[in-house]
Amino acid sequence: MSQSAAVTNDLPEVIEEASFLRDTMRGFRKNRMAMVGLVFVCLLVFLAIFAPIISPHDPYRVALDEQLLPASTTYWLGTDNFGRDVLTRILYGARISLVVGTVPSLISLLIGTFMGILSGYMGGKTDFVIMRLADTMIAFPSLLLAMVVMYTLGANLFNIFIALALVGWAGVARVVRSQTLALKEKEFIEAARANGTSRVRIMFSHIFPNVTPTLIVLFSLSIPEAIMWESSLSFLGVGVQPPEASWGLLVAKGKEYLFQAPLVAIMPGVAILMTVLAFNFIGDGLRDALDPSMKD
Amino acid sequence: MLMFTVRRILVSIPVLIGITAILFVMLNVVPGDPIALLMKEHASPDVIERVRAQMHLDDPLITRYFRFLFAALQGDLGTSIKLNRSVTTLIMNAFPNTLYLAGCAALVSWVIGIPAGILSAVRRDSFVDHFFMGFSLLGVSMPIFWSALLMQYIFAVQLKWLPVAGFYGFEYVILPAIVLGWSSAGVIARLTRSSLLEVMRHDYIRTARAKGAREISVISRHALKNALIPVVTIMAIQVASLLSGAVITEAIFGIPGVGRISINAIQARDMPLLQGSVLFATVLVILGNLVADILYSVLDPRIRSQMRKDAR
Amino acid sequence: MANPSGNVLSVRELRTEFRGGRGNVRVLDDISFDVGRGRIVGLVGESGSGKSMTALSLMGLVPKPQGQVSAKSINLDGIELASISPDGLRQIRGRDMAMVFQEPMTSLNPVRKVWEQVGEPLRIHQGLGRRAIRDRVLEMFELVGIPEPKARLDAYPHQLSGGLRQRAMIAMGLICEPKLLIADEPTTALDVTTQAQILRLMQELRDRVGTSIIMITHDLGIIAEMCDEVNVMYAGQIVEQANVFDLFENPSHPYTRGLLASIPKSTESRIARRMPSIPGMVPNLARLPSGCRFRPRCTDAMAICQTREPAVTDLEKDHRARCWLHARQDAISQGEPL
Amino acid sequence: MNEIVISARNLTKHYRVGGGTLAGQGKVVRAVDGVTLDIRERETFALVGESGCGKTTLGRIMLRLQEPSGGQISYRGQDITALDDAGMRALRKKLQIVFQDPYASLNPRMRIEDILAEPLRTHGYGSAEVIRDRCAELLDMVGLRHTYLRNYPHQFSGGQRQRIGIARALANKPDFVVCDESVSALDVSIQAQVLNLLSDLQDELKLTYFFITHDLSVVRQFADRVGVMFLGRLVEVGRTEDIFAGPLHPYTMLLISAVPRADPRQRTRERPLMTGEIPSPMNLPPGCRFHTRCPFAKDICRTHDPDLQDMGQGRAVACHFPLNS
Amino acid sequence: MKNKMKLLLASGLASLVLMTPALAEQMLRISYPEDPKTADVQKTSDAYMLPLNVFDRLIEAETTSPGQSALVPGLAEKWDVSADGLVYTFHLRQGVLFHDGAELTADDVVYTFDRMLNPATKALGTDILDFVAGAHERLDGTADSVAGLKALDKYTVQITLSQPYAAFLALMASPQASIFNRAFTEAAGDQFGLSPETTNGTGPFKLESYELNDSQRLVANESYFRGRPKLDSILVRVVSDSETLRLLFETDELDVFDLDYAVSQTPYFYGSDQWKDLIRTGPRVGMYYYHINQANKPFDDVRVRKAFQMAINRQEILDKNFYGKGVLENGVMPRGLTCYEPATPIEFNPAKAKELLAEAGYPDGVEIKLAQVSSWSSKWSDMNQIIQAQAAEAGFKVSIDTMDEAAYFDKRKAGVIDNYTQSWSADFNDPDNFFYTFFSKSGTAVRAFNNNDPVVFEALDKARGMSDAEARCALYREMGEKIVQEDAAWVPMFSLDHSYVVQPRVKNFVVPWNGWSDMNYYKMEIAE
Repeated sequence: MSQSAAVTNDLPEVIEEASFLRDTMRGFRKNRMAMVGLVFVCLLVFLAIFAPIISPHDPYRVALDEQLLPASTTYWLGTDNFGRDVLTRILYGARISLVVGTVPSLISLLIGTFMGILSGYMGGKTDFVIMRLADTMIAFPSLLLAMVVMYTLGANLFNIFIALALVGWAGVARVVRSQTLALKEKEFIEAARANGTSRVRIMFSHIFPNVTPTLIVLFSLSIPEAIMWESSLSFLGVGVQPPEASWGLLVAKGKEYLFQAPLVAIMPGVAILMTVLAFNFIGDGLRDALDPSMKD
Repeated sequence: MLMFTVRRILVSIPVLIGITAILFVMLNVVPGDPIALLMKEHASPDVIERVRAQMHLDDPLITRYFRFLFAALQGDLGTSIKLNRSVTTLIMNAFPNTLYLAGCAALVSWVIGIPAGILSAVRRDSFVDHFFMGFSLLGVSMPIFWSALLMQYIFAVQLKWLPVAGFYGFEYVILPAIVLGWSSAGVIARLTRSSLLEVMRHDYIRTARAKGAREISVISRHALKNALIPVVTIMAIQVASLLSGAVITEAIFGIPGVGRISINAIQARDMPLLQGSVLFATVLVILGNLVADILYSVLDPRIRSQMRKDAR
Repeated sequence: MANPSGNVLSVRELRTEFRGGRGNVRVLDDISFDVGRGRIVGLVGESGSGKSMTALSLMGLVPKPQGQVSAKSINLDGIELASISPDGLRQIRGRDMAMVFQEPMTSLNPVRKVWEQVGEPLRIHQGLGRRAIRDRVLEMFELVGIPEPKARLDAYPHQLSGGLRQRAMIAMGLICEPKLLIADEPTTALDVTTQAQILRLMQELRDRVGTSIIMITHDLGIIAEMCDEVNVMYAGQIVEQANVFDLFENPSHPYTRGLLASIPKSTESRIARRMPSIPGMVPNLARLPSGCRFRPRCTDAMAICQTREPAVTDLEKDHRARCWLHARQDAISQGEPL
Repeated sequence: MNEIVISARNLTKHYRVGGGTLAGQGKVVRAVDGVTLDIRERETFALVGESGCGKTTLGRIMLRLQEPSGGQISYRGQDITALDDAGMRALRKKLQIVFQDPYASLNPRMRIEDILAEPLRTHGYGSAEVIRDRCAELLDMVGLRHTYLRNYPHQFSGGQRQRIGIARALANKPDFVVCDESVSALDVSIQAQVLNLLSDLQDELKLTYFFITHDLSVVRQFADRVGVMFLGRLVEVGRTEDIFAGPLHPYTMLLISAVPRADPRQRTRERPLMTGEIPSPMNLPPGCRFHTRCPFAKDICRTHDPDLQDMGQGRAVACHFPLNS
Repeated sequence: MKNKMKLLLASGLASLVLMTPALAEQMLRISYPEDPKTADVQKTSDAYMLPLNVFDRLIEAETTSPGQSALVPGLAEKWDVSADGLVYTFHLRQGVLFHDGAELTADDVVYTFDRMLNPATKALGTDILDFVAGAHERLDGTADSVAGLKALDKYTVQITLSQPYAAFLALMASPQASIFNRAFTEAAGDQFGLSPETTNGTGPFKLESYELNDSQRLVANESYFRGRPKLDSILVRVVSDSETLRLLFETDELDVFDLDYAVSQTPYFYGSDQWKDLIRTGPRVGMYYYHINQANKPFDDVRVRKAFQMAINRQEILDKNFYGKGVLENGVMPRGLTCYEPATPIEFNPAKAKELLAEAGYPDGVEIKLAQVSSWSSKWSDMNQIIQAQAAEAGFKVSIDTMDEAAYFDKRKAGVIDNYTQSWSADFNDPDNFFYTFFSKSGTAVRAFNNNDPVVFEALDKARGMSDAEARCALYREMGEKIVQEDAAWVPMFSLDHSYVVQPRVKNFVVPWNGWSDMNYYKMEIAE
């Protein structure tokens, strides 16, 4: 005992408490584009939340005297065909986009993670059934599936959540399952089994924490995707309905006036582009920092 | 190989059955009567009842499902309520247009995506890399309906180089193919780049260098084939998704393809047509995955011989 | 033009640094050694000691731009590699100086046939046609003892066993009849029985072809079996350099001694289960201790070891150690590094 | 003689690879093929063999981390192959394992204290306080500072991680510990440290070790008894000194002679070398599974598979023509 | 499929040549907002372009001047009506040939109307034959033929009505009354009208090609009984998108730009020096309106309905959203319809509306729902959004209830929709087309007005059979006032002008009397 314990002597008293989170943040902060994205998204979230305070205009007010005004100091991006301030509409649209970006992603992440871990860890019939279900969902062309769901349930925001979650969970489940399969072979899982740890506990406290980095990356990358889906659905008229201000809808509506007031159609598109870019930057940055193995 | 393909197809069967079932249930529990829609203002209740009975819409769901499944197996996807034509015929007539568009778009995405990805990986962190990756990310991040609008505005309205919309010849397909191809070029370029970078980290690349191979030969002879295996498989899947997913592009550019049919079907609530077109698109995706799997195994000798062993 | 000393390779003051986020890390420091014609020279050390990095530095395969190699002189049979152009070095690689890696599975390209890969140096350096290359590869396969060599030409790497793959790698290394073969842990991934076969093969080839070999390993057993001269590495430096017999009989550096002591002795009957061991662990190269790098783990450490890096001391002919224990008294007092 | 802790009777583990539901049944791998073995209290039994011989699978089966396809395992006379899940979980306190890979065997997302506390909590060791104290005690026991409890595994070196792995295995004061290549991944100097630790702990805690390794030098130093495994079979069992002094099975002999000796003076010795490759466990040859590579193979070896025969003095060998006899 | 691919590539090259606007032949290029789906008018209720050009009717409604029409002989040279108004005898023109060369006979006419009433046909516009004796029995399947349809000889058809119906001749001029060929149509079965091969009429143009969702091509009928049309061909492109439409028109890929499909382009064309003189405009005999469902709260109270009428600034919507191109309407009949006379104006008075609401028990305002169909043109949602804003002043808290078309028709039929907007254009020039559709006993239920006013019901039934035109018109005007002012059952909004912009080479473009986009192109010309 004495000699082995002697090893202690040349060990430092305390090892710097470097946490996983701090390492990640360090890696992330070094990525310039990711930081730009983060700043943009924070700004957007702020603007979206405080839109009513920030904007002097009412997004739903109809002032037919002020139709399609060009950009001015009062209306920075001009007005639409109802005389509504385009910038204000875009800010309110950000609310929808941000909610649509996060809520369905969270739902599909939740379902997908649960299914993926269950499928990967339990194996056998459970795995077979879950994976065939996932295969089925994945084989549906996403936009069409979303459209079919909207067709079935009707076009509104809540149903977009359902449609996007339905489209999204299977992909998550697949990734989580393959990670679970890899983790399952890891010795620390076997160690837990050797200790008599129950299956449920292994899934929750051993596998789940190890898939979280992947989940964070998946989440960050599914946000821009969901925003795109929503805007596409709304553009096609099967998504958010007027007078709500969704960016896709604003483009669809604005393009009727493309010649008279191009900003009305172009600016919401720019908003989508910038937001999606920002989230993609963040997602790429997170992936590089958290889980380089997940590259595409 | 044959065994593998056959087995792979057999595995798709439960998926297909699942798909038809989900689709059928989703589309058939919808509130709102397709007949009422068909007849609009002119609908009187007794006429509706008559037509419903004629179309067997008052049978139980399960009966209708099996009738649909059985007919679908024989290539009969039913009759469009709104267009009064065979759904199969409608889809098969529209498909070549979609195929043409998707083929051109895929070509665009490969011609741009693969070289851009290779150059970016080789000149990692250089200006070229940043440029191409920015370009790719832009392609991935731009909503198609918006970039299509922009392209139409710039190239058709302002510059008058290309026609705005329609489908009467090659020049009509250029803009939609670019719009559609750009977004998938982004995916291809990013994948090519990361795959090549990943391969370049492998030991056998070091081996090739240790043999004294020139860098260009290291990339072309040793890295590229390995790096393109995942790219090629993604390409196969992407063609399938282009075929099934050109909905928005077809709508904006007025291309009478399968995507357009789905949109019309949704707007018109033409249930058999929607059912048929979605099923068709789904089969395309499954086929795409199948082709991807087969390509993968053809390209990778490790899997190839594994399959040969399994088949024996 | 032969090196007058009769050495195929002569390395002087090789240094390799890695640029990283937190400053530069010198992974190799003051590496100097010679490889005699037809000799097998061992580089031995634990993981992280820099033995593989030495090989990569010689081959010019240190990943750029993070890795920077500099040397006073690297003389490969009359060619000065320290100042050669990257393309010049490329032409040397595979022709005059070849390398065999640790993992024969990952070191071969999975999607190309074995003969193409083994014969590639011929295409690169001698511009041979496919037919000629194939014939030559077949000869090499016979030489390295691959059974049914003809049938194996068109195999893919995954169709060969680990031992055969490593034989193919050796064939690839020797196909241009290089002056020097660097074998980086060539048997670590193999089972003992296969290892014994490969080691014997390498000895035979040295005897028959006359290639000089640098043998990199962490296994002192392999050193004892194979090498003529040994360089013991620790934390990026060579700490002891000797003829293999001298080293095992008369290890001078405390690290070498500790290493030898901690090998389980399979030849002697078991006396006690407790084994002598070196306490502590290998230092992080980014945070080296002051003075001697081995000092925190050294049982013989002195005051000077804390403050000054030890100089290399010649103990006898061809036996040197980097340790204050053996330094001349005046060198210690003057504090002059050698 | 000490009491038998673990007794294995005719253990087998067969599994199928390749082949789905459609293209035939695939191939059967006979990873473990009829192993019978007794391990006694406080001894170190080393199981040696080359990669793919089934030694790791055997270790896992003995703890029922994998289910055997056939045979029986008893722990102190109790048949554990018959236990249900709950019964087995309770017994896991007593049967433990230390893994090979110090990097894969600790959950990277858990702090050291959670890693050590988990087995304690699972088996209701005591209050949170008691468990915390025990964790600190365990770290002390394996020679690490208990101030490290709040750290994560990646902050430790391979040797330190292996100590943590040992501490985890010992948390519930087990009886029988499988060490699966527990020092193979470590550098020589660290390897010695860990072996010493294991040795000290064995004395102190009266442990029985089932020591799986491919490294004969370690076996010689560390084990009381040795079992040599070849393609799913035990081919020779005996006391360490006896086996090294005079191997009875040709495979054992070849194995021992293949190990390079850290003594340059011995390099000129005559060494028989095994030729060719080991057959795949999917495609076992008929007769003795070693005959294709055996320098002494005779006709009977090609047709009849030899059983493990007791040679007396705790020695057993599975060979028609044992050496030295 | 392979052949089609080749064709496509070939046409790609060909069109490079074709693209140049130097058109040797007289081709009219027009657009259609969605695929017409069929030329069989018995199967469609909204796409009349093909029927109007490929087929003829016994009688045609010809535009005489903007908004004015006259019934002129079509396939029937002349007709007699019995004194009791029950028996109509049509004398067919002789020697009229179908596109396949068959001659038109009385049997074809009988067949055409019988086919419509045959339940197997699943025809839509059967209401034009509602008053034909035996029509209902045939529809119900209780009879194998229609008692009131008879071919007296090869060129004479006799139609007997079950009760006098003043608008019957006008109905016979509606597109639904297009005449088919028996042999051909029976052979085509349910494929009739779906492709050139299965389409056969007597009209001035033949259907030459039909690419679903893409285009139809019509060519001149050389042997048209009125003489060959001036146009050689008509290319109809399916263009759903209003901006694309304008782009196509401005890049000279279309000859006619129908502003109805792109209202938002109105100011541009009216303001453009290039185009303003090329605008052809005419009144639309049709109107926009809001339905009010009296079955549901709060609209069960006439004061709330009245308040809603007063809360809407119709002039502002007309001016701003439709660029003032139209007139406000206050009755049930739009301008241009027979019997039309200006009705009592509805006042815009939010203050008064608020008072009325308070009287009705809603002093703090009231919540109402406007139904809206998601797939419809955005002009509807625009109107709803404007009204949402306008009516707020009077205390209406408007929410817009978006639904898809099927749900909409379903709910409307079930009477659970409170309020919705639509427009109605005259199918035939008679007040019955408006009054009976909306306010008869069945109409008011189906369309979810639930204006169960027995006085109105009785009057509308009576008017159908009245032969005294003057008295009939007076009765309709009286009912109009009652419905709008007294019952406040609907909110008439406005009738719009229908404007087209045409390329300079388009000659003889006449805006149809009723303001439809669908018209007959027989008389049109293309001249450089």
